Amino acid sequence: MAHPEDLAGGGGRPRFGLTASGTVSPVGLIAKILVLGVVAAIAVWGAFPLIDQERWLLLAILVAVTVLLFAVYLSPRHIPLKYLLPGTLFLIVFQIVPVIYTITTAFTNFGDAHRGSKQDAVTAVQAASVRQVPGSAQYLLTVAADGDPATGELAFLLTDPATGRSFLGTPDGLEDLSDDEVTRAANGRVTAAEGYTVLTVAQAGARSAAVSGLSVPTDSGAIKAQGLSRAFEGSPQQAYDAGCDCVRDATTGRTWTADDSVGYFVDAEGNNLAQGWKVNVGLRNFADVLTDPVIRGSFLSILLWNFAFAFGVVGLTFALGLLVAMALNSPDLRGQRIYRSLIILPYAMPAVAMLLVWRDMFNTDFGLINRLFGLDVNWFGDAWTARFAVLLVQLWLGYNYMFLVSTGALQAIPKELTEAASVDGATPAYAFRAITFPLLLVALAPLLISSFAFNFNNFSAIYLVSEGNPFPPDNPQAGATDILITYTYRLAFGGAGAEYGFAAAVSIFIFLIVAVVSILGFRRTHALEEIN
Amino acid sequence: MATTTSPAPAAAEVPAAPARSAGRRGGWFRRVGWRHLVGVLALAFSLFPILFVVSAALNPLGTLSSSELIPSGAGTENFRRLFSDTSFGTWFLNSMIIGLLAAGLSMFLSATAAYAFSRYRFRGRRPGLLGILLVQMFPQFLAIVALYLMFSTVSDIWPAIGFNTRWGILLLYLGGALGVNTWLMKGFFDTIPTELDESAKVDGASHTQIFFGIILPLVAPILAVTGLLGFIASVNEFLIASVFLTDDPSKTAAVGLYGLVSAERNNNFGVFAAGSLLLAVPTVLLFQFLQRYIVGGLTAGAVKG
Amino acid sequence: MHRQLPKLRTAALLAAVTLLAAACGGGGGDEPAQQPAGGATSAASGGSLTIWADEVRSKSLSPLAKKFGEDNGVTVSLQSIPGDKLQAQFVTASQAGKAPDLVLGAHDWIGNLVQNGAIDPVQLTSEQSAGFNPLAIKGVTFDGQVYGIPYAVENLALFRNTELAPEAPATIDEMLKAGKALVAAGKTQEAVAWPSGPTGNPYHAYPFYTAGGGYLFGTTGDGDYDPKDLGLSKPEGQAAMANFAKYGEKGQGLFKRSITVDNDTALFTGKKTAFMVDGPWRVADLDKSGVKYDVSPVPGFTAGTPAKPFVGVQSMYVASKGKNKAVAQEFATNFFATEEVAVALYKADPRPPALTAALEAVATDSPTLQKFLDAGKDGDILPAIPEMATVWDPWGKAEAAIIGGADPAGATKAAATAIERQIK
Amino acid sequence: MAGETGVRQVTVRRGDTVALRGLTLLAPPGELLVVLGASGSGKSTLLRAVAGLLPVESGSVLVDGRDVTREPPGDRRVSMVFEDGALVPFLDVADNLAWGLRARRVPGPEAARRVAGRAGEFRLTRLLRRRPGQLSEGERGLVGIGRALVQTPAAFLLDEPLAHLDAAERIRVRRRIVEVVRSLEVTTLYVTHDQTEALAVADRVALLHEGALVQLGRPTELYQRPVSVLAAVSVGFPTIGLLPARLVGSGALTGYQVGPRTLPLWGPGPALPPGELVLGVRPEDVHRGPWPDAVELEAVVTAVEYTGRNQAVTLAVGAGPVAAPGAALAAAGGATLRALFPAGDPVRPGDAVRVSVDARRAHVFDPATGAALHHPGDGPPPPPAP
Repeated sequence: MAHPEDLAGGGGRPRFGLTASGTVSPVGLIAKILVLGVVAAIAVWGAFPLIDQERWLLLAILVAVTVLLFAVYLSPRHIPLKYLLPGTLFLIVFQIVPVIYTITTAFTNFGDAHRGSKQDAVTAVQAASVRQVPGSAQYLLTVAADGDPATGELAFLLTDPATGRSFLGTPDGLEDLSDDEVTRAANGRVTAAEGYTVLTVAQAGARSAAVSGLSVPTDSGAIKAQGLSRAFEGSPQQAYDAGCDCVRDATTGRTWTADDSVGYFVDAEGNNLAQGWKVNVGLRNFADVLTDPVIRGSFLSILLWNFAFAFGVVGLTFALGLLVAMALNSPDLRGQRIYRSLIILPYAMPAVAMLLVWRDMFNTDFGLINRLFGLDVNWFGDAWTARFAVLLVQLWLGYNYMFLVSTGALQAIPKELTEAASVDGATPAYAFRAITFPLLLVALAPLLISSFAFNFNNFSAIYLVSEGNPFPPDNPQAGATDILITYTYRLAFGGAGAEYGFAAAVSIFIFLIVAVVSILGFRRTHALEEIN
Repeated sequence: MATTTSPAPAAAEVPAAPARSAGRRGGWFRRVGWRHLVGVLALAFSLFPILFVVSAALNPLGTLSSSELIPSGAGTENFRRLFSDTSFGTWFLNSMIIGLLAAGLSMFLSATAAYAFSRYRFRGRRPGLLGILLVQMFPQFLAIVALYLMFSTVSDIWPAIGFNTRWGILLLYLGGALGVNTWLMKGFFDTIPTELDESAKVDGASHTQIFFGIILPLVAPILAVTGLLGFIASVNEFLIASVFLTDDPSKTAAVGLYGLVSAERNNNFGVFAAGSLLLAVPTVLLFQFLQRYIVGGLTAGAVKG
Repeated sequence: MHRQLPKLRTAALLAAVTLLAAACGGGGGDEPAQQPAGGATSAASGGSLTIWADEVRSKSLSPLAKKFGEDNGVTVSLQSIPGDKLQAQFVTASQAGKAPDLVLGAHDWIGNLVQNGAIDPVQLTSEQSAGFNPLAIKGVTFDGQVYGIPYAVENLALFRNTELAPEAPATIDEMLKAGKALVAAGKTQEAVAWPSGPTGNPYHAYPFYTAGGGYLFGTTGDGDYDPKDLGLSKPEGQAAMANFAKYGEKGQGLFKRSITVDNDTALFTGKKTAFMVDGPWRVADLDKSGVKYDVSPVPGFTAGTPAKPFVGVQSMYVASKGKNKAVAQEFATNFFATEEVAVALYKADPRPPALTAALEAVATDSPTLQKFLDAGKDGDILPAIPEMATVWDPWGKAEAAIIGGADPAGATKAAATAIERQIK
Repeated sequence: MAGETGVRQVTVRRGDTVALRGLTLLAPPGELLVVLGASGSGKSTLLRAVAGLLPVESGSVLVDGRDVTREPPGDRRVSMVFEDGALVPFLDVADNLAWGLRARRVPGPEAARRVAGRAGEFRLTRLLRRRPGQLSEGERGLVGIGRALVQTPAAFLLDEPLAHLDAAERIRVRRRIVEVVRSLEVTTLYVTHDQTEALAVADRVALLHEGALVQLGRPTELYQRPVSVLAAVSVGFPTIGLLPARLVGSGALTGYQVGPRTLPLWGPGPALPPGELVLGVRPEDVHRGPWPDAVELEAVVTAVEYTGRNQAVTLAVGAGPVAAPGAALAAAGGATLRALFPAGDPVRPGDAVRVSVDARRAHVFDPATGAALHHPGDGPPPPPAP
């Protein structure tokens, strides 16, 4: 069955979304045509490079999205979709796709040393193992072309500085160049050669890939350019052998066999080459999270504090923000505009800098807080003072936001409700508790829940202020102010390179926790029921 | 409700205590005095860490020293360096363009979505609303990597919206348009009587006429709030921007300023502080401008009769 | 049927606008079509070269790069990336095929850059290698290959306010005694500014640790660091860590967690301390402040056996996946590695040049320069192996905990366990 | 061209409840049809279904003879007055009045002329530059009405247009409304819960209850010939009194037995089934003290309402409970009469009084169904067959 509102709002027959009885506003029509024209123009603009580069899948998506846009905006039906579609497209591309990417990553060992394909790793291994053939010459190089500088066959004009002899290097090999064929500079570098055009840096640069790719085979390796004015005879020490699926070192004979379960080339002793590749590891990252003794040992206390932190920040910022919003929400108050403008200043300042300023204010010996109040507290040395400190900092950073939205939301509460309460003899406190606050809560519950979720994962709030301090001396991994995300960060990025796969797995766990708590929160505040 | 002709925007204030004996000190305090007290305390709390930034901006040595509020010397050296040694002017302009466009467009996208969620009942409405919120809860560990890979493809195909372009970063910021602001707006939209829409509908107005002509002006306060929040967010955003905008002329002020202190904080902190202060000025001005919409707005005198 | 009319009209109008738009869009779309794919490298000029560096270095390198570009008909663009994100962003960009051609960074990135296949080895001639400070070449050598072109060498040294402390202390105790005397006399507030911070600072602590007999990683046969031999878990390491307790907050008070790299310079320039352990990157600030200072090696426990600071090498890397590798290599090996460039870089950002000739050329201007090099000549190259990343955090926390009074043996053991777990 | 306006076989569901069930209600061209009903009777739903603001599940909606069931509200050529005016807060009165005209693309001068005209009729001229927030509730109501009446639609839909006006205004404005819609000869559906209003303005009244039509007829018909107890109690003030009764006797000696008394009919009674009945007695047929041809009943005063000219008195009569559908609306519990006593009569709640009831003036209802069996003035039944 069609949706009731569709029928009520849109009528049944397609009429290009326009009402038929002559009530169509020409402005609206022109706007619609213009917007769709722009959409079409953008689509066409976007399509040409896609066709050029033969990216058919993306082209299909582009066409599909364009058709969808036209269908939705030309049809008189699906009115809600007309309003939701643009934002939703952006949401999908820039929020949901990264989330999906993260989720897929959780099943791989993606991270430093495991970013690319096995082919990439082989290329990197071989490139890194190219060494100058012992005793070989470092040639002075001139890049030249056979004929036209832009299209002619490339060749290296080489001079061995030790002997002063010059050679022509091509993919076919090295040939001697007799002295009368070439002109040389004082240092011996060839500046001109018969039949060849010497390339300038710019000309060579324009064919950079070809220059880098040219290798002149020799008996013991190949001569490759090192830049545009030198060349050396080198050979890769390590080469991939598809037969054994391993990398073999030409001089030592050591072999490293590919191990596709870890994405490394591993030798007999279990040592691996530095360059690895990305492999699917199934549920291993999840299993690691669940079975890691360190994680298991400190998870619960971190989770508890994580909740306390997120709830604490939301509760404190909301309470203070609301208090200030109500205090300043009076027509009798002079200077309220000034108050308001200055109170939101902390929100306008770069948070990173301000977090660092606060961190320094808590410094035991030099911090303003200890000095101002004559204290000698090592704020980040004790679990509870550290927790207090990070909460205070977040209160400072966040209450302005709550102040702002509360100020806005207070405007939406009908005045007569509180007036009625005061006529009924209610004290202001009661009127607030019974009327204003519940109404505000209904309006702001989604915000509070989202603020909870944000603070649950508020990495910089902890990382830049307390860094998780204090840490128990016997466990440098889990600090008293660590929340899951800072803790995960330390675990995933504190090793020999970032482990994105592992971080992604933890992200999924964290997400599940926050999502469940948030949905329960919705149930409790009935915010979801309100949306009916 | 006794409708007065005064458009005083005092909705939902806590009714002042009945003791209206004007002139008595206690009365004054209970009426406005406590408000000033709260305001002044809040101001003090808000501003004193910022004083350090001011102090560092004026301190020619430009070190971040939280132990002293009063710099040993004061001068405009840091401001001068900000403009002579860096491209702050360009950065600032970029920030304003991106900030205003991102704030305006995402406010608009958010408002359209909120309108649909508030006024229409359709399949997927509840999951949609919940989904919008849940997406924001996913830890953003890998978002930058994912976005980077995505935009590297985009840059190859459409350099005009790729890395180092305002359009690219703007599009990216619009990805956050449907978020908590949609909820905030939806709540506000819900308070507007549906009779207004219905009456217009019966009169033959199209849904767009209703949305633009009636609903949007009525939600001006929340548009102003979300617009301001969006502006602040995109002006101060640097995590993603610093990855996307690497070309000096394309940088936003947040990225440029962050670059000044990321390598060696002390060397440039004064310049950084000066830049941060300048960057906060438009926000405060914008807020000044928007206040009249936020408080009272066009609904002065109440919507409901 | 009168209602059909507007419908048709609308459809026709839309079609027209769409075609018009398509036509306009088509015009725009033709532009990239005329260029072969990968237009950047085949531009009319000699292509472009992109260099990534942090804010400070991109500024100092910029005029030189511009000169290279003008001389050779190449567009060289320097992009400054926030220093703390540069390495990670470079790796990500490499992965995405968006890497710059060259990147400036510290030598301890090499391990990670290599394991990600992000940089290529560079082949220096023997004359070129010989021109560099041997420590610098050692720093950029990884797995037997040279991966970067060094341009500056930096290490910690002891700054001292020559008005307050005219003589360079020969030992830690001497320095502490002098510092305390100044505090007692009311001339300063802190005996020494030796940063540790609330989470410790192994980079700054390393000289103290080595002075106490500790080592970080053992070395393999070919002189590389061996991640399997962790000094912290050995008795020497534990003994060295115990010194932090002795000189910590509950002991001699040499180390305080409240002194950090963010406030030590302010303490020193504010004449609140006479001694500061820090690196050459502070010189610019100190010169600006007008404080009279001198530089000497970080002292050890006994005279003549100095503490060994980490030696770091700033260098330039050629990206494996750069678009214009030939010119990039040309830039790195044959332009960047010249005395002229090194001197110019020094002038923009005074750090001891890695090129011996350049150092000699500028040494006359700056007497402290040689002192920094002397302070670092016995130092240890900061390990470039990827496993080094596992060390900083646990080790620093152990240091901070011990300074704060925790049991040295327990904290050290916990740190060693954590590091070994991560290395696996 | 002109045709009926209303609904045919329309069912509307709101949430889980059926708000209108198969309702047919059509007003011929130019008629002012008042839809009367208590809150929840579905009268607003009906109006909104006609306007297109609510979707109908089945059946069809007609406006001026045109089937508009599938048309969007704007295409139905109706104009509607909402209960609270539905004024756009940020537009002044003049703009609010002109809003609908603009939406329908009425040319500017023409719109201005009409706005000025209606503003004058509804005494809004001096308010034209004010905003809704600066108006009294009554003024807002007037603007809301004016806003609908400036248009010339195929049908007017008025949803409790007078709800927010004070008593005096109400009478004045309702006259204006009637004049306007009559002069425009536009079919009007007028929803109200106020029977006085309904009877005063209506050409015909449709009485709705729980989404179904109870009775449709001219006001006099509704008053004089209610089809059921429900219809009887819904129209008339004070409300009709209800007594339980049974028809006793035969021939000329028939009467209604109410409690211990029998109210004689002075002749052959109507043809009624044997057994329990419900008598409905309008207040004007209840008199204090003796009355010609009437029998006196003992009653106790339970409530007195002073109306100025007289007193509306509620009386409990010592008889069993009344159990017809809809009776609960009139009588709480037992048998109840209502009467109008002269304003000077001393009467207080609790007083025992004697009232005379002329049984021939009584309406008779079936207690099981509530349906009317007999109205006063119906001819006497044909004489029984010998």
